[in-house]
Amino acid sequence: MSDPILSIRGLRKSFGPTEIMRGVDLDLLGTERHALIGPNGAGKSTLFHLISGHLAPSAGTVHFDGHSIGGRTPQAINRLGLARSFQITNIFPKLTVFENIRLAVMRPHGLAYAFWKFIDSDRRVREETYRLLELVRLTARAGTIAGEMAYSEQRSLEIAMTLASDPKVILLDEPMAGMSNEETHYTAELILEVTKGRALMLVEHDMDVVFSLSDRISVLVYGQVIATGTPDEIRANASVKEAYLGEEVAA
Amino acid sequence: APVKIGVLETLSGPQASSGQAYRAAVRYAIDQINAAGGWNGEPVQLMEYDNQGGPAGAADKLKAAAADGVQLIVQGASSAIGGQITEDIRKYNLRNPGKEMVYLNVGAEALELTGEKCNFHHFRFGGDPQVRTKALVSAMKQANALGTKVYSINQNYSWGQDMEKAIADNAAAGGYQVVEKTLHDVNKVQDFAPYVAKIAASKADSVLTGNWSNDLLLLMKASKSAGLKARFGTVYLDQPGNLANAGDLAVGHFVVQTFNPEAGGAEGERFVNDYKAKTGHAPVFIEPQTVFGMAMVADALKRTKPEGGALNVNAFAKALEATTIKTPMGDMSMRAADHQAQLPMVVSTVTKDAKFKVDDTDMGFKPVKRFSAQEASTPAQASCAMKRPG
Amino acid sequence: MSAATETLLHVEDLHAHYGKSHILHGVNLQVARNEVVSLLGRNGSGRSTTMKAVMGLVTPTSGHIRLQDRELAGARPYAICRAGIGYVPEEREVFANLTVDENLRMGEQTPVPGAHRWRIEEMFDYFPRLKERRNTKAGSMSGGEQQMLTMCRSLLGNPLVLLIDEPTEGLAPKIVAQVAECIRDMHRKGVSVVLVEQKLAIALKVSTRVCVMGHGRIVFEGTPQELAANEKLVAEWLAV
Amino acid sequence: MKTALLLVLAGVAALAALPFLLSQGLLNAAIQMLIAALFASAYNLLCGQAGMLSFGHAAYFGVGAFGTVHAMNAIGGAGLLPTPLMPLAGAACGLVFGGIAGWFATKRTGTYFAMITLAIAELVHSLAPHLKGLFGGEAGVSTMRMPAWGLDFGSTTQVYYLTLAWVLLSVLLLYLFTRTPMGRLAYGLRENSHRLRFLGYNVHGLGMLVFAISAMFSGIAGGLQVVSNESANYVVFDPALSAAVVLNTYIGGVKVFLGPAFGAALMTFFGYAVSDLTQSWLLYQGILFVLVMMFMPSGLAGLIGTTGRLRQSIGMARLVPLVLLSIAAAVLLSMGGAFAVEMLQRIFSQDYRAMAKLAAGGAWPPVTLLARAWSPTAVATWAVPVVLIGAGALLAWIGQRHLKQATERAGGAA
Amino acid sequence: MDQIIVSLMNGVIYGLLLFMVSAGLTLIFGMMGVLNFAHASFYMLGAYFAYTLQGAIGFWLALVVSPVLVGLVGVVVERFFLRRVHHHGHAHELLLTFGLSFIVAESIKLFFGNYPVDYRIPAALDVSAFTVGGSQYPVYRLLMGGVAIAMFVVIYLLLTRTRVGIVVRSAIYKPRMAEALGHNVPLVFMGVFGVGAALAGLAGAVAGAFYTTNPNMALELGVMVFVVVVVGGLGSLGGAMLASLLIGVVTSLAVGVDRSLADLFALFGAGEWATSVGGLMTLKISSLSATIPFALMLLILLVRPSGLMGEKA
Ligand SMILES: Nc1ncnc2c1ncn2[C@@H]1O[C@H](COP(=O)(O)OP(=O)(O)OP(=O)(O)O)[C@@H](O)[C@H]1O
Ligand SMILES: Nc1ncnc2c1ncn2[C@@H]1O[C@H](COP(=O)(O)OP(=O)(O)OP(=O)(O)O)[C@@H](O)[C@H]1O
Ligand SMILES: CC(C)C[C@H](N)C(=O)O
Ligand SMILES: [Mg+2]
Ligand SMILES: [Mg+2]
Repeated sequence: MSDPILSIRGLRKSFGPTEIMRGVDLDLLGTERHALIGPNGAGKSTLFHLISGHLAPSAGTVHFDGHSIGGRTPQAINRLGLARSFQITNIFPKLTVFENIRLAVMRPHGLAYAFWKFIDSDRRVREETYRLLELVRLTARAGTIAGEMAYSEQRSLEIAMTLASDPKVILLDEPMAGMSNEETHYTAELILEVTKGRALMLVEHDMDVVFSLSDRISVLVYGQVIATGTPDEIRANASVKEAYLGEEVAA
Repeated sequence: APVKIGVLETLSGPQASSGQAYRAAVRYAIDQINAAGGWNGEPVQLMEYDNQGGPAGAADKLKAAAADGVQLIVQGASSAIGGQITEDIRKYNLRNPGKEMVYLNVGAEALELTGEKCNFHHFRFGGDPQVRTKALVSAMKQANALGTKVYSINQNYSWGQDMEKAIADNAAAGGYQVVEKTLHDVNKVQDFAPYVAKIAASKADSVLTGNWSNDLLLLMKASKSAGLKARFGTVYLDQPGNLANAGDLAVGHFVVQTFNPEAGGAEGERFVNDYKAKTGHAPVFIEPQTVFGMAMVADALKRTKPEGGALNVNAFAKALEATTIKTPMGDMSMRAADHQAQLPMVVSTVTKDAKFKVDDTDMGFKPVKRFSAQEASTPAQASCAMKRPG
Repeated sequence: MSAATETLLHVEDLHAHYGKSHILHGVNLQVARNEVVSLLGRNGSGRSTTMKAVMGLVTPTSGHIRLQDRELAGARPYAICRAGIGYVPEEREVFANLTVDENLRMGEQTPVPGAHRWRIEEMFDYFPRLKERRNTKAGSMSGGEQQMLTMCRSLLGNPLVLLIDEPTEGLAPKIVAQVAECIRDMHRKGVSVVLVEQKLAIALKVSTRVCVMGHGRIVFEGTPQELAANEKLVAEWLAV
Repeated sequence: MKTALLLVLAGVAALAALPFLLSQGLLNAAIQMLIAALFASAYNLLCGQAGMLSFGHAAYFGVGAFGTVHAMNAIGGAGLLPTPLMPLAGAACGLVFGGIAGWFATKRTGTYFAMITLAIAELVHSLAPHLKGLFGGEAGVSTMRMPAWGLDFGSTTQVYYLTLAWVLLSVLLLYLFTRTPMGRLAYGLRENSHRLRFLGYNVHGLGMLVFAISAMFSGIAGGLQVVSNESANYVVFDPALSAAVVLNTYIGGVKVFLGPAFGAALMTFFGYAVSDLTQSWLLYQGILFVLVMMFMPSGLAGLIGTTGRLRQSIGMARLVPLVLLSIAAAVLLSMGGAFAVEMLQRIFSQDYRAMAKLAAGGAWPPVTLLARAWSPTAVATWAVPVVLIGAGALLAWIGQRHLKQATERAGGAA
Repeated sequence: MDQIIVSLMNGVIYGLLLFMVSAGLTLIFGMMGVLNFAHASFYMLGAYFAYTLQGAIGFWLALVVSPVLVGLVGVVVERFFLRRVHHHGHAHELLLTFGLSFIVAESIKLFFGNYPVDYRIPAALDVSAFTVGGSQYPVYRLLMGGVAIAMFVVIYLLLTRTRVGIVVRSAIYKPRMAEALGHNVPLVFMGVFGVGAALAGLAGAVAGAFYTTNPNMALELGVMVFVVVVVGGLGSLGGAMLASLLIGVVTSLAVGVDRSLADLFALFGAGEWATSVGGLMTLKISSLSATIPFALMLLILLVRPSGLMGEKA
């Protein structure tokens, strides 16, 4: 494996008096699939917010692909090649599925603020949009208003939008939440496929998914990483069992 | 073709009250013209346009009036709108020789309308700040009500600014010193208490103001409740509703008017009764000057011969320039130099023993001093360079 | 009927539509006092809709909903809640701009006769995490914390019957176990529970009875053991 | 698509033919309608498409107006540009001021955004009368159209064509804008600006640009008004104008591109035609707003859309009687309502009450309405509005029932 | 010095008046999020109702009855108008209330005419409380202040001692969920709207007698109350109070300041240059007192968007 593409050192974040992130150190390697697990409220989503520019760290550094990105704006970080999904579905609910993805595709094609050309006449954007639709099995839904789709379909859409910028690093926050077994299975496959050649950081509470999907796992408890290792190492780790897994799953 | 006269007033919205008063007066006057046979054997037609309270609406409606064949435009409720109309008519007349229009200004009293903006096709039948202030100051001085310290408070727009200047200009004649000058926003101030505190602090003997509508009423109410002793000299205290709303606190204050029934004698009383019979209320505020102005128009019309059955507006304007009529207040004439009517003035004070009560109260305006047109007159403004047609 | 088997909630031939699409095709469901009934089924089989219809959040097109012989079909949600039915929605509908405490206060109701009376302390015992975050805005809490909050909030309404839609979604495995324990505790305290749960293992463990839904109908009813034994049924309707 | 294009072309042709059909007065009203239509379209770019509800758009209209008036007065009255190009000055001023104001305003969203726009507009409005040099005090700044390109721009017809050309061009550009990537992004901004940020867009910059473009077209509208009126007055900054554009836009319907333009044209015409007919026209306007918001939430364009959908679902044959019925009901109701209001207005007017007091024996004199004298105490007088309204309500009820039956039948068949 | 004290007191009372009118708007706009442009119309209605009633039932009783009537009007407006457009969003509510404000203003003109009506404070109250620096201080101003403070206390209790506050705040975003928790949301909304309207009505009844009661009184105050609520922070009662006082005092004091920017520049020796620039430079603060609130609002929105005491947005 290669050098870390994302490296986090001593990251801290407080909201008022409460310190949520209490010095996180974490490395994400260039092409690994890295799961982040931990109890509810441990700070996993907050960590994603800090990396993706949604929140600014109180202290510590985040390096991404040679840039220090702590405190930069979300759009700047996205442009460097880091895309994320949200734990709570975050799409354009009243636009069509096609339009949703096209909005995501336009930017990497340099069409952000273009007002001198027609969008419909841009073949590359259209083709790329259809490719993504196909990838997440939403081609048939292209004309549907996104907000009217089933939850799992909306999650798929969210993943497609995250992929649109062809990012180097993808952060997915509980992509399988609310999905049935069948859908979870499909989505896991999907994630496996679309993250080939990229780095993935995944937050998920479904242990089957976590253990089958990830190369490495980090465990975040109370704003600190208490363990990092292969799935087997983590499964065997007593303090992880104590803090997160509980008896039943680990057994 | 019948002569069409268009009233282009603010007939709706927040400032509709004065516009509607002008309209009532014009309707009355036109009925009189028609009762006397109209013009060229045909009744004069009255058209009414709502300028919707602003210059832009006035510009639109003026074009509509022009398209309808209106030749005489009547307006008076605001100098802001008056400014727009006079400019528009000037331009219109430039572009449409032979189809000119005349602006009969019955109350937009800002000086510039007979100054920089003066124009052959504009005639003003109201007073102006200089005329009004001169009369007011002289009468109040004579009544020993002026004192030596005067506070000047006015609305911050052309009329108010002109009033402020006039109050300063008359200081020598009135033997007073303007202790402080204040301009405030028009119809926006809710609480005049801070202004009154300022007046109190200045120890002024009297307050001169061109304020009208709410700005006058609120100012006086605030003075009363602060126990301010200063005397008010005003221009528009006779606006309907003021006395009723102000109540006793109005007593003893002054107003400069273009008409006062008590001063008008028997003629005045006849006019009041006739007006009341036709419209339901006595002529107050700007109504008399509007009726008198329209009477001058009627007179000038009478002296203008039809040309091909129609009214030649330029001929009419020339006739109007040379009009003198008798009003209950005395002779009123038009000064050709700047088209400012020369009209008698009267300064009155609010008392309970006035002959004519107003607003259903026990108070009325008692004349203190009358001024004939010559006495009231102030010189034409030097800035008026009027271009006359050929 | 003995108190233990008295039927509290009667759902009879319930139909419901979203616009023109017919979602519930005659659901029949009985919940007795002190029962934990799981509604199982694939995504889109109509389980959430059933709950929403009972709660009055989706207006039933026809059918009956009775709580202790009181007809509730067509009633407004607040009346249904006051009658003694509580609802924990799937989508974590916390009031984001209120604090945790205020959210809990929103849930409080005077109990109907015969209902267990819950205290805030009990809630904090189940989920100590909530206590720590009492004065935080609910919207800024983590997904899992919000899930805990919604459940406690509805419990504080002291319902006779509590409808819980996918309570374990997004919870850490350890907390999942806690939720299961919490449901068992409700059971012990006499609250009847209708549970929609994706995780079959949990559902089987906490329920006294299971119903499987398919295409807007109940296609199977029985004990957890019966369901577990019926592999064909599980494969066909639950796709596990 | 084809039919839409044909409709638009027919509309343009009709607009071009207007000067041959209308009196000068109406033609002038048409100019105002065109300007209002452009202003509403420009506003809708911001409000309908990008979802930013601005309460202070009069500021950009006004800045455009003053920019134009100063451009026309520049160089000793010769003008900075030939007369037909003058609105460009308005566009430039609108763009620059809109860019600056937009930079501040788009820092916030929702209600806060609305309040910032309101504050900016109010600030300009309350400062303007004090800055006489720039805004000419309450008398405003006057100007005159200079001849250019062989035209003297003295007649209303010429001004009309000039306005029409500018409005058509601007509206076309605004339409084309919706088809550009940035136009699409405006929709994204409305739906979920938060998500856009994580797709790599600079949301603040985007919002500012959309704001500035909307302000630019508003500035053109302001400029056109100056070209037409030959003057600018600070009252263009009045909040009433800001409110009017919001109202017009929603009355027309924000969801359809030409909706706001139609709404604005219609309301302008309403104001033009009705304000001279009755003193209570603001009351009617208020009632109209309320009715539209209550019964046509997606505006006039929405009504057209609904009718179109009905035609598909229940067929032309059933639709026509329904439409006729509704129109008849509306006419009866409004006639009855207007009659009642006008009667009341006359009876309650200060003058009438004073006259009634003067009249002998306290008898109420008759009131003239529709060239007929009505006695306020006669039953017949009040029977008129009651019957009209009753009949209208009956028709409305029948129509409603028929509609229900028709849709149910159609629904059953489907 | 005396003048400053008087100005301060005037400003405080004027601020309290602003608070009286904005208190209801804080509930309606700040908490329910309904952009109610007709709020000032309720204020005007209060004044006219009280004016009409006082002849029949006396001043004091009119002060009690007219807010109740206005509250009923508010209830009707919420129940039959606003509720029907609520789900279409803010713009529709805004436009609807805008239309209503026209209807109210025009109806008042229809029945009461264009000029101010003679609604005055009873002679018994028309006395001065004390004298400062040669000018008297009217009792009625104190009464207005007292009413405003009483209003503050009542609303404060309503919001802290009952669940009304949190029900309203939660129901704006998730009305269905709030209902599913047993709250009769429509009723609460209707009640809050009615109370908000009644408060404005009370303000009108009280202030209409002191200032003037005319068909434009809504217009004059209309925008100002929004400024107050925004500056104070949406939904914050304390904020509305603070903002009202701030605006009242600042505008009142500004009247006494005959200084301009040029004077400021003169301190640095650039006075002549500034005077020659003219325009903004030579505008006296005193003539700008109507502008100040808007400048304040803009400033607040940019540096502290949630207002003086609002929750963080
Ligand atoms: N803006 C904020 N203000 C105050 N507290 C916050 C804020 N944002 C997050 N928190 C707190 O930080 C903690 C971590 O939240 P976070 O969402 O990162 O958890 P998580 O690990 O993603 O949990 P879950 O698995 O439940 O989603 C939570 O306790 C939450 O309440
Ligand atoms: N608001 C809605 N509008 C239209 N259709 C809807 C809506 N909500 C749900 N549906 C449809 O109703 C059907 C049943 O949905 P429901 O939510 O009851 O299913 P569920 O069994 O709870 O599944 P899930 O596991 O997705 O929660 C689905 O086909 C869904 O697409
Ligand atoms: C009607 C009057 C109050 C008008 C005022 N004199 C003006 O010139 O604006
Ligand atoms: Mg999380
Ligand atoms: Mg569900």
